[in-house]
Amino acid sequence: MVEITLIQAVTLALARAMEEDPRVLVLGEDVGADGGVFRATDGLLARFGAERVLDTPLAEAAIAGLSIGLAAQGFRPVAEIQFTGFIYPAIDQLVNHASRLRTRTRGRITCPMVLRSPSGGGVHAPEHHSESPEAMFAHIPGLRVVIPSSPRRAYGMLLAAIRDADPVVFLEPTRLYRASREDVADDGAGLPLDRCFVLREGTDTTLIAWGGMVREALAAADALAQEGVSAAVIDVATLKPLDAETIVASVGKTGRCVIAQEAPLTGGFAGEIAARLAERGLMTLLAPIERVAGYDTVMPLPRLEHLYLPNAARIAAAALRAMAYA
Amino acid sequence: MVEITLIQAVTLALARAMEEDPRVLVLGEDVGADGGVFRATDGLLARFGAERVLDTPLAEAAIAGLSIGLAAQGFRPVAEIQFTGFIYPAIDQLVNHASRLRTRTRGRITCPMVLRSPSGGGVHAPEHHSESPEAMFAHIPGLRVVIPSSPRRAYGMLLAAIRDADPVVFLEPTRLYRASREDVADDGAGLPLDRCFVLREGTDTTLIAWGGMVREALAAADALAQEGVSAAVIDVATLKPLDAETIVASVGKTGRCVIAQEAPLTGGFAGEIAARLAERGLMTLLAPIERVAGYDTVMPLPRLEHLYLPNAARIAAAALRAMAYA
Amino acid sequence: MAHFDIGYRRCLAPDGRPLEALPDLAHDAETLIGLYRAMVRTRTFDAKAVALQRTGRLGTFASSLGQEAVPVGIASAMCAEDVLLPSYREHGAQLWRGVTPLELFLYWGGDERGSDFSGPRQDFPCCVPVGSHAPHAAGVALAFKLRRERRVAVAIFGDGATSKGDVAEALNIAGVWQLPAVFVVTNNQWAISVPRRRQSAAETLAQKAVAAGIPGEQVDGNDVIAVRQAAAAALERARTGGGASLIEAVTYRLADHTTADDASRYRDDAEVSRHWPEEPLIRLRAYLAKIGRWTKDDEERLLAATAAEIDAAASAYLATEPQPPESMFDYTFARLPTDLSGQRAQALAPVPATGPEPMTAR
Amino acid sequence: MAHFDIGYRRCLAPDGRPLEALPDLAHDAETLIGLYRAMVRTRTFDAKAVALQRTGRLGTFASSLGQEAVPVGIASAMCAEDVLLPSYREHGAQLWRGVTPLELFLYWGGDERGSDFSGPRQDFPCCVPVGSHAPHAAGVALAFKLRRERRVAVAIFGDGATSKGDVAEALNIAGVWQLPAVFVVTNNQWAISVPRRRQSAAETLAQKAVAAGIPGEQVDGNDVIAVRQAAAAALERARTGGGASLIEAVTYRLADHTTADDASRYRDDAEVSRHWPEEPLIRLRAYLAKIGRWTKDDEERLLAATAAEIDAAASAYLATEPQPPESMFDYTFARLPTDLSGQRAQALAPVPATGPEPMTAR
Ligand SMILES: Cc1ncc(C[n+]2csc(CCOP(=O)(O)OP(=O)(O)O)c2C)c(N)n1
Ligand SMILES: Cc1ncc(C[n+]2csc(CCOP(=O)(O)OP(=O)(O)O)c2C)c(N)n1
Ligand SMILES: [Mg+2]
Ligand SMILES: [Mg+2]
Repeated sequence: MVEITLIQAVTLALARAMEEDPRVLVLGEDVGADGGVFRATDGLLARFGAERVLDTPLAEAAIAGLSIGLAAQGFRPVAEIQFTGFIYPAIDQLVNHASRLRTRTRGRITCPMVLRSPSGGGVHAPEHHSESPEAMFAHIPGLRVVIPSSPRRAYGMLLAAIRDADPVVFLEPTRLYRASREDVADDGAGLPLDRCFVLREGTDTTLIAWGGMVREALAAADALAQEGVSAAVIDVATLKPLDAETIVASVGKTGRCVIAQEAPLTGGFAGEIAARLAERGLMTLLAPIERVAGYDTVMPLPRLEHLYLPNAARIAAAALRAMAYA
Repeated sequence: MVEITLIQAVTLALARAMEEDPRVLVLGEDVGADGGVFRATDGLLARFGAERVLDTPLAEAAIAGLSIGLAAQGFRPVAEIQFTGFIYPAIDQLVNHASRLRTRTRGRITCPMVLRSPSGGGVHAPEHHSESPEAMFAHIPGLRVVIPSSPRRAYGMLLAAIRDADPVVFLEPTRLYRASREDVADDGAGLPLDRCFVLREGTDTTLIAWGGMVREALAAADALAQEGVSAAVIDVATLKPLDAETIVASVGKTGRCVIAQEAPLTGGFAGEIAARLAERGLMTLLAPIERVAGYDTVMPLPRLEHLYLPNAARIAAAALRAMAYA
Repeated sequence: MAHFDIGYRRCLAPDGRPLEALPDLAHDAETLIGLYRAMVRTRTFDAKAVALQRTGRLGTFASSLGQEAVPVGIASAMCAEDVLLPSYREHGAQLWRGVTPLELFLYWGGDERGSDFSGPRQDFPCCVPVGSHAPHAAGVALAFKLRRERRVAVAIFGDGATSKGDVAEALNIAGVWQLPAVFVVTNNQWAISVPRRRQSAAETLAQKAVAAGIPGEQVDGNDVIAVRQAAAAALERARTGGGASLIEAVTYRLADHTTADDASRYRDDAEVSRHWPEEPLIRLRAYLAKIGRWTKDDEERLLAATAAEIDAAASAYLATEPQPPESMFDYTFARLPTDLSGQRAQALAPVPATGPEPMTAR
Repeated sequence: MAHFDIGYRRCLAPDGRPLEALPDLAHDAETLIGLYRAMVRTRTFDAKAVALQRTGRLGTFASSLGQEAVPVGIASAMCAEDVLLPSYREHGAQLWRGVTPLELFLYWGGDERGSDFSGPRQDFPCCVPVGSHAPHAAGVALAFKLRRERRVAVAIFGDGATSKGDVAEALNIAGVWQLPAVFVVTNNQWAISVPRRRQSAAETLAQKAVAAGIPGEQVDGNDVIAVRQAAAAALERARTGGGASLIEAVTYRLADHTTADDASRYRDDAEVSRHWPEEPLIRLRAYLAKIGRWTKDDEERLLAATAAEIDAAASAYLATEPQPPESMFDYTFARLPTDLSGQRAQALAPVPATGPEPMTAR
């Protein structure tokens, strides 16, 4: 067991999956000799060869489409889209094909593929390199949408995603790639793809987050503890299918919640979670459901990025607003 | 003043806009001699000529991209995507360019374009012809998302969309194209693109819908009236920017609501509306917020389509469930 | 400096007269009769489907009238273990490969079971989003190549599809990776109302191959012998490691785009009439008659047998009960997620639902 | 049958020796000196930007080291009223057209004002999503054509971009509508780590034009005279109603892909060294020296002047205050919608915010 970063955990899981299942392939732009622009596929070419680690031409729609063809033929492609800002040309293939081949053919042809992509801002990246489009994917029936926020969860959930019989969009929060280290046992154990992770128990409020916002939620919980507020923290981790039970149960206990998302507010996945709570947990709520989100503006270029990104302070402030209720 | 259908109102608005502003162009697949597969552009080629009504090659990404180039140059392109099932390849252009040219260039280059597309199911169409992806677009900063549900609103909102200085995705509910007729004055009057329409006042509950679901909501209100329940009906009409005030105000009065959307439940725009209510109207709610939506499955082919589509009965049933609360 | 040539292949003149040196295939009457039967069967299926649609018993349907030589010529050159990725107008190829008329009726009647082919289990279902299956063919071909199987992926799409980025991306990848794939453009001169010349300034659509660095060839798409020859050559090249290629089969859409279309809005009847004499059945029948291998009797027997088969399939289709409501849910994922099981239960509960509306729109 | 030829254009050998008959341009020393100055200015800007990035004062930056002849050659052939649609490696073209070094520093420093060009007001900002600006060029060109303006849209993108569907779609449309557009592929042999030969099996990238039915030509992209000649011809054709064309300028990326890249992971230093002798500045300088129009003194004066200009721009950049927070909102729509004004107020309220993190990642 070694202390590794989230990006190293991704690499570890890819290597493990390729080791244990010859059907697993890695493909994408610069995944070979370069090892991916973030080094997620570092060393895989040397270890598994050019027939299992494929540098594709620069064509995202085709990367998704190729993966569909491979998956239909029984391979387990794990494709990388270099940044989520470039994933949009692949959406057509995801909506119209990957997510519905099983249903269209009554199970005759299936599509066990993973589309990985670094996601989110906070690393002072150029234009189009800081997108958080997870809500778009979470709206597509037949797709799983997973966003790990720790090395261990990245390892276990990526393994589970690769082993899953259906297509998974796997978004990796860029800003957490090297943000911290954790002991990760390379034991091949997958983590469930239909479960939220309760990272911290609490009694006064529930902070709900995913991806890059999980770290902020944890920091907010620390800050709140200083103010005497006990905050539960939930990493949603799998947006689709959503584990509403865990969320509803926690908010049922605390009566308050803050949902944090980095994406622009309107139409984001925080809305879905708020709606679930408003449907199922309404009667236990003591305060309005707070959402802390990016603004409904294009994320600014790096110089003002910090003004855009939701952070621990905004989450804590929202939680305190909610505490003001009964 | 003549009684016309929604699709005729679209044609009327297009003709009016082209008449009054030489910068307005219509482009898309089969919009010329064919007049569009639904006849939205019927007669425009004859009237305005081939330089203002352009049949494009079959390429949706390019249709959006062309429109961006035209708009940047001061034209007002109104592009048609033949069905929303084929709009996905255009998303990249919408997210990465149309919606952000203004912000990227600090207003130097702008993008006044309209992307029209027939949307939604209920007409026994082939695969991929019954999509309701409005929530995806409503999540994109810098874009307006409009869905008219009556001939008059189609006319006025399309005119406003064409005149708007920024990009608008204009989704037309296919099933309403010829569902009813209405007197529409061809007076060139636009309708606001930041306002919900209260179609019916009510005191017990608020039914919130857009597109094809508006007709179902109205029918549900009729059915509820029979049961002695007074239901307000709101046509959201412009999803983005959202007129939350009107919705919050109505639900503030009724204390209950049902939000109906044809799209799959999870990640749909009903979630956003529910979240707004849960944030701002929570304390006035008497019952959980009900969403009536498509299931999180691929819409079935026509033979089972009716089992998938939300309808007046499901909306009314949800409203009655809510009535059971205090 | 680089140079490219795009060839053109034709074996029979429209009146069935053989041109130049005929390939061996043209002397193999049994095979030709098989091709002829398949084209007649396709046309019979098309006619029945249109009739069912017109009487409200089938959904919107895309007929392949006049284009039968393309799907039949291509499919007949394929091996069973190859994989076909059709668009929506290749019933001829699907039928040849063992998709049943009943399955096709089900599909076009709005029933997913129609894509659960009992025959070619690995063939892709119809692809409606134009050109979007081209990258799948590259993926399937890549699978074959990686497994060192001597199999080929064959994608068929229209002239309109050649304008789509997906097709260009797929051709390019198939080229650079030398994939065992054959891409077929059925150039039927129209993409709904857009004529071929307004789809692209390229003199031929076969030259889309040049951009990908793969061989491209034009063939008379109403000449089933030529189509099959071209396909056989491309398949053989792909199967033996020679990589991908593109075939443009030049034909003509004699029917409306679909049953929801009214082609008279955008093209003259006269143009259609001009193309009738070139249609593929006349041509092969005339040649077979010329070499003494087809009689009026043969024709009548074939038409009767084919009609009987297709009518029986139509009856079976009409007698097929719809799928149960839970079928909406049960193929979304391999295992139903908890979050969906609630919705499933809700859908199965005796909730009020309006009945199906009549089949009308496109 | 159809035939296609792709030509190749080169005027100067790498050592500056003139080849065959030189175009008139080669005898116009003033113009050549202007081109040389522009290339030096570009290289100076690039070097400064890399230096700023390395010291944490600029964001990720894409250098055009070694490729300067392409943007300069192209831009210098354009008219002021033409519109440039660059990718992210065409500072040379932007500078030529009047984008200021300060604006470029601002852009790469993460400030949107850098794309509010004071000079070429209609030029597009850098396009980062590869190839996605090609359709914009078609749209801009269509606007010119419809208004009967004698203007041309010029899009520049890389070898990698030619694999993107957007580019194929745009070329095809520009072809069929005979649009006044020039598409330029800067083939610098690499798309990050993917070498040209693994991007496409096409022998040349110029032949992507064949698929669109437009002229395509390959040119030595390190020979600014040849690039400018090719551009002038394509621009003239476009301007006079002859439609679109494609130029492949063959050059070499001497730098890492960006400051976030480490090219030693995927290519040999030896390969890079082999290409140094072919870079465009040496070549034109040698030619100018040969014809007696450039001395060591001229060179030193130019370097000093250019360094002074770029350093001053860098200082001005470093002294520029960031935009106010409300700038995030004020360009989202022409008028701020109500639904956004609440968010704006919230953002402007003295909420606790963490400070900016240091500039590190790509
Ligand atoms: C991506 C996409 N855009 C639009 C459509 C609507 N549409 C269906 S068929 C068609 C024309 C296709 O023409 P072509 O490729 O020549 O094939 P054909 O119908 O002639 O067989 C169009 C525009 C679609 N199905 N997919
Ligand atoms: C659509 C898209 N996919 C991926 C990327 C990430 N990326 C940035 S540059 C690049 C390589 C581009 O190569 P090329 O087109 O040859 O241009 P060059 O960088 O060599 O100038 C990639 C993959 C991107 N910017 N856009
Ligand atoms: Mg066609
Ligand atoms: Mg390159």
